[in-house]
Amino acid sequence: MKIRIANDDIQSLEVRRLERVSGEDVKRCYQCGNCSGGCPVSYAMEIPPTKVMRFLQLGNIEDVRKANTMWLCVGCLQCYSRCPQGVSVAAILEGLRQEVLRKGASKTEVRDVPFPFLKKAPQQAIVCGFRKFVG
Amino acid sequence: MPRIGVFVCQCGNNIAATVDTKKVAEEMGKLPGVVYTCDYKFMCSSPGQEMLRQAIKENKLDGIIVSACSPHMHEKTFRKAAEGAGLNPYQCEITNIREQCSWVHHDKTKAAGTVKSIDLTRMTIQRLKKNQPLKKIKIPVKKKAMVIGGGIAGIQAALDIAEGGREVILVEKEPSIGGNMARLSETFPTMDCSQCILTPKMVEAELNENITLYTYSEVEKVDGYIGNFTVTVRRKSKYVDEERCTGCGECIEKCPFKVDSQFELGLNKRKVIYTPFPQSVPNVPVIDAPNCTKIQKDKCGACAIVCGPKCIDFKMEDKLVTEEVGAIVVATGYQNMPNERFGEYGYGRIKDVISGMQFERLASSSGPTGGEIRRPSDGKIPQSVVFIQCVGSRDEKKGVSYCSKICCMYTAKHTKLYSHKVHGGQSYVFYMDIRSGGKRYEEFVRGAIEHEGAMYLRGRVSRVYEKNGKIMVQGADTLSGNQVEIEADMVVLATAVVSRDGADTLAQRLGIGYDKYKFYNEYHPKLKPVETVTAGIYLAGTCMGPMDIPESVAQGSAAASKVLALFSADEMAREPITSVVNRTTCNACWDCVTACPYTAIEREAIKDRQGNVVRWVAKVNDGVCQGCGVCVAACRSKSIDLKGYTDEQVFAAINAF
Amino acid sequence: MEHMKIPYYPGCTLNTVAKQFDTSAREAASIIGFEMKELSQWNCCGATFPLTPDNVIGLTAPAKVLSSARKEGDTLTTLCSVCYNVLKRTNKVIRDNKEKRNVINGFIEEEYDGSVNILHYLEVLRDKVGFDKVKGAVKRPLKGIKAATYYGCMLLRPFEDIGIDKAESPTIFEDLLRALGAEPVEFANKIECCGAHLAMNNEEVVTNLSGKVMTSAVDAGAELIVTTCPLCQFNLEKSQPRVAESDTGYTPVPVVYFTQALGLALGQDIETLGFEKNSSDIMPLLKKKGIA
Amino acid sequence: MSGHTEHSAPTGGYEPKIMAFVCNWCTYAGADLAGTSRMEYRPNVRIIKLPCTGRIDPLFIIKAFENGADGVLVSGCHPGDCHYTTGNYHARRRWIGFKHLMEFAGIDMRRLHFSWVSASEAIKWVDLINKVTDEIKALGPFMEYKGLKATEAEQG
Ligand SMILES: Cc1cc2nc3c(=O)[nH]c(=O)nc-3n(C[C@H](O)[C@H](O)[C@H](O)COP(=O)(O)OP(=O)(O)OC[C@H]3O[C@@H](n4cnc5c(N)ncnc54)[C@H](O)[C@@H]3O)c2cc1C
Ligand SMILES: Cc1cc2nc3c(=O)[nH]c(=O)nc-3n(C[C@H](O)[C@H](O)[C@H](O)COP(=O)(O)OP(=O)(O)OC[C@H]3O[C@@H](n4cnc5c(N)ncnc54)[C@H](O)[C@@H]3O)c2cc1C
Ligand code: SF4
Ligand code: SF4
Ligand code: SF4
Ligand code: SF4
Ligand code: SF4
Ligand code: SF4
Ligand code: SF4
Ligand code: SF4
Repeated sequence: MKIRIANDDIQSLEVRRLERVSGEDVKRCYQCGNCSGGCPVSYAMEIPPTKVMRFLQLGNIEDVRKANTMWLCVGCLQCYSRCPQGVSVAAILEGLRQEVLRKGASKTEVRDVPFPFLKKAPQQAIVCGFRKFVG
Repeated sequence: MPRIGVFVCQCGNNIAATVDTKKVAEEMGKLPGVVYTCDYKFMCSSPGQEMLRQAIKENKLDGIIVSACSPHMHEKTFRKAAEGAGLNPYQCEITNIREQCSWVHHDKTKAAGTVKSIDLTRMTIQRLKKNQPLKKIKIPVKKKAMVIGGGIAGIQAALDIAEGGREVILVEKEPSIGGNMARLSETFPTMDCSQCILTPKMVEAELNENITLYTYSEVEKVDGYIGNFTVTVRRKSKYVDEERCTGCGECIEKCPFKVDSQFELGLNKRKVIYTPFPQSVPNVPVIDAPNCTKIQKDKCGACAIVCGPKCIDFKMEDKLVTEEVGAIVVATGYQNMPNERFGEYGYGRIKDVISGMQFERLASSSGPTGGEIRRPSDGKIPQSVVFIQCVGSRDEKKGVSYCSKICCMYTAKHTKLYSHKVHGGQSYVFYMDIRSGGKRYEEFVRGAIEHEGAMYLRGRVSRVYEKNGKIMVQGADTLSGNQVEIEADMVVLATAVVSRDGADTLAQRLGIGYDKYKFYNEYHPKLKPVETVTAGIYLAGTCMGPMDIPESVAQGSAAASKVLALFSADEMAREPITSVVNRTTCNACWDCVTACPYTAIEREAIKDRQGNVVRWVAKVNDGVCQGCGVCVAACRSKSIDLKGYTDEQVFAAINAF
Repeated sequence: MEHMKIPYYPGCTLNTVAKQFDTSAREAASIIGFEMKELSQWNCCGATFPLTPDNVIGLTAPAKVLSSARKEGDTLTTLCSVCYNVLKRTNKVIRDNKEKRNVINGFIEEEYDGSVNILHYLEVLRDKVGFDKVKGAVKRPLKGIKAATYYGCMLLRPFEDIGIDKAESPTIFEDLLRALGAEPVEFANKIECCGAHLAMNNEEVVTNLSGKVMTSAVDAGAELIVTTCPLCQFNLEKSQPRVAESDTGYTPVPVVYFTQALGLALGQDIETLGFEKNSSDIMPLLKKKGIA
Repeated sequence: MSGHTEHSAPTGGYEPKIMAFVCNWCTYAGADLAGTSRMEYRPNVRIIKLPCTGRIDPLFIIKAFENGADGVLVSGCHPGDCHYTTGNYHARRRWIGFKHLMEFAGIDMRRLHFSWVSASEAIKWVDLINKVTDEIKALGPFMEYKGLKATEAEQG
């Protein structure tokens, strides 16, 4: 893959907006890899956390949006907890999810959730799941 | 009425081209108190200076103004000339009509330049009228130095000062000098054995007649100023008479109790009466009192029984000694950040997670394993070792934000030592960047990778845990973009270099500055790298920040050369620009004391005949005061003033505006 | 210690599918000598602390809980780690961020200032009661049981906001189990995630993460896993059969709430501990250890 | 005794009088460098050299205005570069309380300028003087204190 980089990308307004929503500064990330190293779901992510940060630094928010990463993040905060720079990739990913959900789109429709699950699962899982996946 | 002379310089055409010097002189002649004026082509030339001296004598001038170039250029010249004619040099003032007038106002009609020159000269004249004769401050210098800290930096400083023919007291808080370097195995970039190059220096320090070693000692109090420090040193009780001890080691042999060796970082035990390591200097054991059953419970006493010269004294007490020295070199070094702070790496929980310094001990031929790399848990030779760099360094959140500078290099060194000692073993290094600036340093690291087969992985480790008897290291390799996991037999943490516990206390005793990490501040990071803001106190080595041995040694030598330069004259002359307190009006608010950046102001008790304190006043220590004037502006009762820049002088200049 | 009444927030899950967590805790409290006084008025806390700071609306639900707690005392205890996390973090925002406090108070039409002290039940036991006292009250020591104390995420992170114990090497949970007579085991994934809300749409990830928690516990010798959160409890129990299926070397172990273990040790009637509501069975283990 | 030589620019018109208090180590040396580099700037400023900006007493400034200054400039080393390590911090800390005093004394704060000029910043010095001169010029003469000196002289 080749990424073309232009001034407009580096100064991307969309990334700035994401920074505002998430309260994070993507420049703070110095690409140490700790978040990818510690993220329990990293193995299943199309773009692991460290790379998410790099893509955003390069202004390549499009590829990050297309990846499954944000929907796999469990919000465990291991990334934030161990990031030497105090960056919360979790907040960035939440910001990306919010972008989608606030527009009313959903990752998972309520009707897709199996009924036995709804019946047996703890309320908190359902409430939280709705917050994370349903617009 | 004062008798003032004004000399206006033309500087060839440099001034005269845009300033009417004649007019300036004429105008000044009209001012009260001005009895002589002239303008001349080159005031600083020999005839110019001679003319000035003549005029002073002939006209009995008691003050002169030279309106010429910047005082930074010729103030000294003219003050010296004035002194030659019997005038107090501080009765000579310079008006800068070249850099401030002729050279910056190019108006050929000479209007602007002349007007400004007249104004400036008039202001200087009015100021001069308030001048007081001043005398250079002469400070006698005691030509004996103290070096605090006996690591390689301190040893080097002491040796160089001694070599220069001056006496030195080397104060070391541990039972032996040597510092951290004594722990190292082989040293980058040349891989010479640390002990082999350090021991001769330690012995030299012990044998040099000019050096007095105070080991097991700490600085308790520092008074005085450059050339004249009085230092109180606590010589902790060793319970062994240093003078008589032959260093035979019988006592150590016979002591029945063992505790963890601090020197070996817990990898080994030592006796309760001990020397930290075999090559200790001085080779005199000390008793670790809290662990000695004789001292604590009056049982045992085995060491005293076997000691031939009978030098063990369980009743020995600490001694306070006072030393008068002219200069102090601080070389108290560094320590490593406690690894326990990083719970994710399991240090302290997982036995085979060790620190870089512990690895040095494993690799050292005089270490607990005799130089074989064996892991602490079961003594097995590890077949794969993971090295984690930047532990605590470059970590604003849980550690320190700076780079420790040496760990990239020593980690590369560790991989080399490992590959030499364990054939077939594989080392892995997690790094963020490789920092190997320095002569032959990059080649050294490349060598570890290309010739010794160390596998470098760019990324940080997130956690270390145990699984089926293996140590699992989970991290990222950011170059491939993936999470990675390695099964290791041993993990080595390259922990951050930090300042010593208690570094701040010592700094406060010395009156030197330190940064937020408690590393000591140099006067200027580039141009005065071994000086401190406190004149007469110098720095060397890692007490200032992370550095390696070559740098520490260079700084030791640099500090020594500063000390020797200071000691090259019997007294120091200082500009008399210092503050004075008006003792009658000072109301002891101590605002000046807090404001002074040099802690030059002391509290002085005024006593009556019976010796009762009736009042307190501020007192400026001329030896310490640098003449910044901050105190003057801080004093609300106008009780302190700066010689050479008194309120009167400044107001006179303003009023003449 | 005189009779203590601590305002208590059960949260929605403990009122329903995790009822045994709630009842065992209340019962244990009364044996030890304090009372968990359920808030007279409460609502769901939202079960997620919004990670984006611009989402102030997400804080209103927990803020409402906090402001009703304020009316009933100056501390509030919870059992579920998620509730604890959400309430404690929200409380901190309200306490430290004046701007957000005003917005939130505007929404909930209350004047709450963040002055309630949020304590997890574990903290009550450690700091208010004391593990020594708990130990003294033990009637049926969990002797010989190797227990894995599973913290999960929400009880510990983020450390700056929660601070119940050291983020990477906590001991509060082990200390409790030790007081109860059990032998806590050190296992790799005790502070790693179980998969959390992915339960809703990603069984694969949940099985993987919960599986790692359980296999690392069992590998370390655990015979029992103890939890502090209904979602952890659910994910672990639900994944266990699949983990056992894919990993033939794996022996399933019972998973219980820590309050159930507590009640057991305090000598509570086994019937009342609600073990039947758990989907794993603790009875064989208790029989084997001669505890029941 | 004051005897400011009234002067006007070759072009005629009002020329403000500006007093500058500068530190010896940075700004004074910076101004010297402007000289050795033969840069040109407006001739309205009269410098008083002090060891450090930390030496400056608020009264110096008030006195300068009393003596006919239309503007006052204070300049020293950059923060962190002070020759006396922290003297300029003291100065800066003092300005805060001191601003109120100035305002109370009826001085338009636009007439008081603070700046940092290092020994190498000749260009900055030149630009600063030109800028300050133009700004003060635009404000016109400082009339509030005019005559104060005279009255004082009569009385005392
Ligand atoms: C793992 C590791 C490997 C390294 N390998 C290398 C290498 O291969 N090559 C290399 O060039 N560098 C290496 N270094 C760096 C090297 O250790 C330092 O550069 C060097 O030791 C610094 O010497 P120093 O004298 O400044 O400080 P120190 O060695 O720390 O000496 C300071 C001395 O002062 C004493 N002291 C402290 N406080 C007081 C007090 N208040 N009063 C009296 N005495 C006091 C201490 O006891 C100590 O003896 C390594 C460092 C580490 C951590
Ligand atoms: C682009 C660049 C930017 C830099 N920026 C910084 C920075 O921001 N901060 C920093 O700390 N460092 C910086 N440096 C590094 C800095 O320039 C050097 O560290 C420093 O100038 C070295 O000084 P020196 O006296 O050793 O050598 P030099 O400056 O090279 O001086 C050597 C002198 O010896 C003379 N000489 C040579 N041979 C003979 C001879 N045979 N006989 C007589 N005289 C001789 C030369 O003419 C010269 O005057 C920078 C370097 C570069 C290239
Ligand atoms: S841990 Fe932090 S600094 Fe490191 S890669 Fe992740 S976000 Fe960047
Ligand atoms: S919060 Fe999300 S991105 Fe961060 S470690 Fe957990 S799962 Fe990974
Ligand atoms: S004294 Fe200064 S101005 Fe005069 S000739 Fe010498 S250099 Fe030039
Ligand atoms: S008296 Fe103390 S030091 Fe001596 S042998 Fe006994 S325990 Fe060791
Ligand atoms: S036995 Fe005596 S002489 Fe020998 S080392 Fe011990 S104290 Fe010194
Ligand atoms: S020297 Fe290397 S290992 Fe040490 S802190 Fe700097 S970059 Fe990290
Ligand atoms: S002039 Fe400066 S150094 Fe001297 S006493 Fe005053 S504040 Fe301290
Ligand atoms: S500030 Fe002035 S009055 Fe106060 S102690 Fe210092 S000299 Fe005395």
